[in-house]
Amino acid sequence: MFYREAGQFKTTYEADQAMLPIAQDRVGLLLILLIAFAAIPLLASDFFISSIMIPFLVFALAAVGLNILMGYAGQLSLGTGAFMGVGAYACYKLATLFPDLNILIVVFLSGFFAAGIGVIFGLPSLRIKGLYLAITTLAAQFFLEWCFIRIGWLYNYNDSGAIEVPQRMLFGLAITGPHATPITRYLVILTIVAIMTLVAANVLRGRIGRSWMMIRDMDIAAELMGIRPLFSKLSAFAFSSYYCGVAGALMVFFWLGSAEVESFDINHSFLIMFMVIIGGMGSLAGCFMGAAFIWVLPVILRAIPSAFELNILAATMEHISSIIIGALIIFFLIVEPHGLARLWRVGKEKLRTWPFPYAT
Amino acid sequence: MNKPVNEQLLEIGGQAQSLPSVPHYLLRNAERYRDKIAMRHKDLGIWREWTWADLLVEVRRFSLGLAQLGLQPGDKVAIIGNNRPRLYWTFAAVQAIGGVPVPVYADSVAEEMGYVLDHAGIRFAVCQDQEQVDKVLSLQDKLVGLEYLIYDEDRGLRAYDQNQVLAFDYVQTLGDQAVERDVGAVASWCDAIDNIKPDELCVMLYTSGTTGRPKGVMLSHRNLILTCLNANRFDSLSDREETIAYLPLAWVGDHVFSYGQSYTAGYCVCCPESPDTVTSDRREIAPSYFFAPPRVFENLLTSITVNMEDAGRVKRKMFDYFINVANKHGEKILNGERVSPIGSLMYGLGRIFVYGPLKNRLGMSKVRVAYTAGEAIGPDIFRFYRSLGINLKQLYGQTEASVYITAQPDGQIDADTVGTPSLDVEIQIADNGEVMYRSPGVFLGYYKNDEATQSTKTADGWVHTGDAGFIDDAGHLRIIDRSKDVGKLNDGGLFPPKYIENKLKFFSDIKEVVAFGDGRDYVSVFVNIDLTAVANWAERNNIVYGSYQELAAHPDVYEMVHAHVKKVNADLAAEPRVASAQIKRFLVLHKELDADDGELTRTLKVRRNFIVERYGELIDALYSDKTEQFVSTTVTFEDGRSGKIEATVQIQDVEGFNHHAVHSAAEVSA
Amino acid sequence: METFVAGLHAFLVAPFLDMVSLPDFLLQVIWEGFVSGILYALIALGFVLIYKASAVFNFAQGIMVVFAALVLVSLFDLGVPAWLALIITIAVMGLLALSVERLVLRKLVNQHEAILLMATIGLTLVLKGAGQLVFGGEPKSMITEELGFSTGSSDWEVFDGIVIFQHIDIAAAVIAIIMVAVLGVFFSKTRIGRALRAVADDHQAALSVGISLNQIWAIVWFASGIVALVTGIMWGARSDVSFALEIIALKALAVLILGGFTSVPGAIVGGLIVGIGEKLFEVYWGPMFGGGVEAWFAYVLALIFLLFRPQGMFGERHIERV
Amino acid sequence: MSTPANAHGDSPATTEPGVVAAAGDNEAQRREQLLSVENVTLTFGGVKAISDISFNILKGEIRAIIGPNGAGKTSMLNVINGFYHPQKGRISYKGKTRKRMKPYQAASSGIARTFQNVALFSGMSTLDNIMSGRSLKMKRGLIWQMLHVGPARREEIAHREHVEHIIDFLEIAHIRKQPVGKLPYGLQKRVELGRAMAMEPELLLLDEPMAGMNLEEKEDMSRFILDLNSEFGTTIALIEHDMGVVMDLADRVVVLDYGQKIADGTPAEVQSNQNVIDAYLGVAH
Repeated sequence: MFYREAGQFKTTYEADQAMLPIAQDRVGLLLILLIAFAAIPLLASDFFISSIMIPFLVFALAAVGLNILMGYAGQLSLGTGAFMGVGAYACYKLATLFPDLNILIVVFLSGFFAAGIGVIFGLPSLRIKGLYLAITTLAAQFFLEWCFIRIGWLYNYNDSGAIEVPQRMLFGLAITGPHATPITRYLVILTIVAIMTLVAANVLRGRIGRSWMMIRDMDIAAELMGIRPLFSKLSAFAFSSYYCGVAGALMVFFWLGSAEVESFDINHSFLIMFMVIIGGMGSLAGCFMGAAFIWVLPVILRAIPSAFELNILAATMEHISSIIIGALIIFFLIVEPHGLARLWRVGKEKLRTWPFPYAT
Repeated sequence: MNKPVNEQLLEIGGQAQSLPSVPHYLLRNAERYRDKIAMRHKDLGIWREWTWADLLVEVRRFSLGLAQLGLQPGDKVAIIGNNRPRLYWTFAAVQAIGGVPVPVYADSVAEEMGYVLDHAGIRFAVCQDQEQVDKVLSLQDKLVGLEYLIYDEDRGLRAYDQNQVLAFDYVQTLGDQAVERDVGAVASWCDAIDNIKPDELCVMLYTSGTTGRPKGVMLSHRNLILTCLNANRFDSLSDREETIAYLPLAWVGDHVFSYGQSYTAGYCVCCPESPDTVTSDRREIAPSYFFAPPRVFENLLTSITVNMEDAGRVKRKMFDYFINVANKHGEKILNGERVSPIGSLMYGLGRIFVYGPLKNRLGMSKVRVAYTAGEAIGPDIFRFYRSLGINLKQLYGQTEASVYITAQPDGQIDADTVGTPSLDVEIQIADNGEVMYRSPGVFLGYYKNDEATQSTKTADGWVHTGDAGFIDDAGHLRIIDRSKDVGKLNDGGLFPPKYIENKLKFFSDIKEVVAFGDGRDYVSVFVNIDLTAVANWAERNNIVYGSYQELAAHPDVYEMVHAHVKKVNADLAAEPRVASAQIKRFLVLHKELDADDGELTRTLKVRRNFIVERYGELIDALYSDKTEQFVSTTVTFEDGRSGKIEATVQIQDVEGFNHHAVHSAAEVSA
Repeated sequence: METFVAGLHAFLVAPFLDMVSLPDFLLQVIWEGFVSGILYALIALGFVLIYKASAVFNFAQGIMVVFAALVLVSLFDLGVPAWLALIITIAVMGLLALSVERLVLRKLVNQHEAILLMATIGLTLVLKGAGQLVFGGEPKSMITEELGFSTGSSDWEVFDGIVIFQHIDIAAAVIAIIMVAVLGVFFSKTRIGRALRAVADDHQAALSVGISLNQIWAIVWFASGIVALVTGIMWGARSDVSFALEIIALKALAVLILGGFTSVPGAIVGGLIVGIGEKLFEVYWGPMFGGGVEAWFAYVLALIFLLFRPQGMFGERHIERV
Repeated sequence: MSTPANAHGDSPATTEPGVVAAAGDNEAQRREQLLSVENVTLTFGGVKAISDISFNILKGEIRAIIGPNGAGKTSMLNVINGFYHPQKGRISYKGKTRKRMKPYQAASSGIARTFQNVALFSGMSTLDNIMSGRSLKMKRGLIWQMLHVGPARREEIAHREHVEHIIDFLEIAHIRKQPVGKLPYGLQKRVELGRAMAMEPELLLLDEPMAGMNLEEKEDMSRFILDLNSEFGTTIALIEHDMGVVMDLADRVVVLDYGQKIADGTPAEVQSNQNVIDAYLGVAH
């Protein structure tokens, strides 16, 4: 209905292949970016920024990572939490070993460690598919969790066993550590997430992204078209784990401030997976929708009792939100297995073909 | 190449000034609209664009190449294919060296095409693809003058005889070589254009008359240019228009809309990717100037209806509601009349929820002027598009007139008229009711057919249209029928069968109508119901029936048809010249008229004489006072067997209106 | 070089020397492993039952164990007699099976197995939330004695030492064996059991014999609900009834890798391998890694196993057609 | 079941391994041999899918492989493009003999194929599916892909253009942006052919390209196959059930039955071969 595309035509392949070929979509994205970069820092409260926006962005990035693996390359993984952990611990080690290195460089470097570990645990994917593979990623999850506890070197033998984020500056501004303001941290994360999402979108629409989807949709055909499964699957693992690793580093350095192994446990793996499922497998926009949904819904649920001045324990609301999210996952799988992103796409398609029910 | 155009002006009616030939306009546009887009073509997935400057280069290269191949002034060049830029360039390229382009219907079978190519005496044929090349080659024995075939798409053609079948590109490189050899070639090419005289033959368009062989209508540069300039002025068309070329090249309408008017106004013509993708290509381009024959609008409306049937209940309700709003107020708003505040509010909402999106889907969001012509358009269909806010208008034209005879000016729209005489066109109605016109667009004559020329065009330049019509009080022309088909009732009143039949056929329940009345006391009709539409209606109204025959004879169906006939009578009564042709008696035929039984032609037109013979007893009954008649008909079934259908067909009387009664009836129905 | 040899020695030789030097301790370790292996096997059995009949990989099996145990214990805490609590719990599991079939499975027929898996993950969240909401998050102790199990232990003197057998462990082993036997009989002798096997082989064929797929699903879910209850009782008797069990239950996944998704004997053998293996590894090799290796041993074992035999112990090699 | 020796003896058009000519086909004799299959035997767990089959494919020809269901036709294609590894026998392609070859190696050496049951990438559009056929031709690395500027973008555009020619060739412009999953079967087959074409193969293996099509679709597909063969000189080996189609398209036909070769020659020769007639009429073996 509001997508009136008549008169939008493409005179070059560049324009036709553009990420957002429809003018209305470009305007929409621009608006979202404006809100994210200008309106929120100017208007939102510290609580909103540090308890909602920052975690949302961190999880969205992790979901992008998992979605690359699960949604685009078709490889199930239950080890996301651990891969995030690898990124976080690597970032911590690098930051403490090389205190003078720019923290952003450290963050981006730490992703490579996660990518490396991802490739190692992705090796079985060459012989194993589907659920079997999912179980082997559990091995990664539990083995890495164990490492985070047992290898004291990883947390510099702290008594607490936790990693504490040191303060780091950028352009004379504290961007990590206790003195970094929420807005600074938010803007750093937002920029990183925006850039990395763009990069992911670029990769996904190019040769490499296509090779992942080929393997996902019909691996035999893909192989007969010259795709080498080894390279394709491992590159998906590497790429995905890189994103998860950076997300993990961001989580600790720009959100939590300190972290223990619990921040990277299997429940976080599941959390990210729910985001991907609810958001929509095979959709980058879905990662953001899923992350918003899964992260924000419980926050809202927790806020309900106080809003109505009901005397309900926080734990109780936690359980209720667990039930609701579980039920929603089932509901989504029944109604729209491809998640919010598909709902959005279907809705958009409806708007585009409005008043007709479908395109003719 | 930048030789200034010789501003040799033509004076017509003391106001319009023009250049002497169409190629002159190409030169002018390449200067005046240098970097403006002249043409677009969706090819290999994207829209390729040519500015007027590009266009000049492409045309000149091809033109020089043709000259290299020996094309002489006066030579005829056939153009065969779909709407593709290179075929349009061929027009100008051929005209530039004084040749005559002859576009040919691409879908005509080899034999038909052979007649035209032979009759025109073509030397070159420019074909779209292998299919057309093969067709022409198969006729080669008969076409003595044919020298070269030039093709646009090279698929499958590489292995053909390179001495005779040439690629378009190749001919263009011949042109380039000519320039390389002689730098002056470009200048002399421009000089040659300057030598074209306005009254020289510009293009030859073959009309496929309903009877006999096609005739080659010769149009001069003056014909085309003045008509186009007038048309541009009439609708204030400028170089900002965009239009989509999708109708046959050989049809005068396309030649004028997509070539003549584009060159004279400097607007952009877009060629679709393939005939299959016209709808989506139109949506992408969103033309501002659009032409389509009624059948296109009919099909579009049908597809809208069909699509909406699949929509959810709420959406359908909303759609119907707003379409009703549009019906009530849309046309008034479009015509700039006053509407109640509630009405304009609802129409505004409708614009957001229905009309705008609908126009967007149809690719008509930006339409400023849309025309339909060729045959009568159903008034409901016509009003539907207008009520959405699309400035759809009717025009009346002919190949012999370079299209424009009359057109509806903005704001003076009536579904039943075809508008006022176009600029510089004079109209008179002959004693037998035939419409005649005289205009700068009047053709030179039929090629190699003086006899036909003389019988069509009078010595002082009036042309017989062959259509009967009259000019109403508002000065608008109304066409009622082919003049040779218009009969007389015994009381002397006109009997225009097509006019009556079409009025009834515009009801979706009615598929076919045969009207009788010539030499009789009153008009009566056979009605054929539309099975799909009526079955649908029957289902909704819980009417049970076992067969077509049973449904056709159902009292409720009769009642419905009766109401339709009555409405037509009211319409007829409103027009004094045809008021006496009101339908007095009708019957609903017990079987569908069928081409297999010889009742229709293969193109599904009624074979009147055959029907008169076959159903003589029914006709007799219509002109007696019987209320029913038994009839037995031999029919051919789908599997080829034949059998008999027997039925007793009811005949009903319908009340007529006098002129005064009509006005009150019209008010009631409004 | 020397450190390498020493390391090799420590890894490949020393643990075995330790085993031989204290055989009674070895036996004790094996027994402990055996018992937890049985519990893994029981959870895996629940998976297998459902997977065989409906190709659903029931991730919620672990939480079903917790849930069943919690219902039982909480009912007793409310004053319901143990036997009645047991019956009510069975009824609750039946109800659960029915609602899962009605509300989830029926609507996801013919969906991809990954989607079914995720649905059961959703189910896990629902059960977990509901369990915590209704019964609270604190660990509870199992009503072992009330259900007629002995909590005592017996000693067995052997190799100059003693091996201790908890009676509840023996009961667990016996019950597990009985249950496997009952299931075996059920599958091969009863009409429903045979129908189940037919379903596992070919849904279409099963339908043509006139078996309702929906009924079968409800039955297998009920059956694995019972298995979950039994598992819950046994496990609860050994430790507490708590949600921590859910994570441990994930080890059954590794068991399935070893035993195959559709094989009952595979589940048993796989369970025992994992149970005994991880205990031995923890006790004899664990110290080298700083302990806690139980957490990942099962998965790494499964992973290594998969690399060499992707089709599982009892699976057949599958030929891909194009 | 007839023995291989018997089959060889009975069929007049049988060629010895390595010998290029098909009887009576002088033009074929002059042509270069592109692929030869020599004494290939393939078994699955003791069951012979193909036993001791030899035949060759000449450069630029259309070679049909026909036979009743279960004759081993698809297995033969699978052997040729490296998806199955025969227990015995040799395959030489472009003069090189190879024993084991991975499917992706076959692809990069210029062998493309389509599948009996359409194996499109269901989550992608027509355009992306055909683009996927260009995978091997694309070279730009990850960094360029990530930035999607400069060379990577130019490469993508260049390949898009190539793909557009294929879309034009196959007349599927109207479904360019549609997801393939919802297309009618006939069009899916066409897209699959397009995807294989995009690989610019030297040898194109078509596994029942016309299965499940109506007459009109079959005619279109035949036209595409013939044009593809004549315009681009692509060598084609196809499996087909419709004898009429095979007779129209193929230069030479090899007939398999129960994993054995029972005839080999021009369509006319094969059609009059008694073994073939028996096999098709279902004479008991």
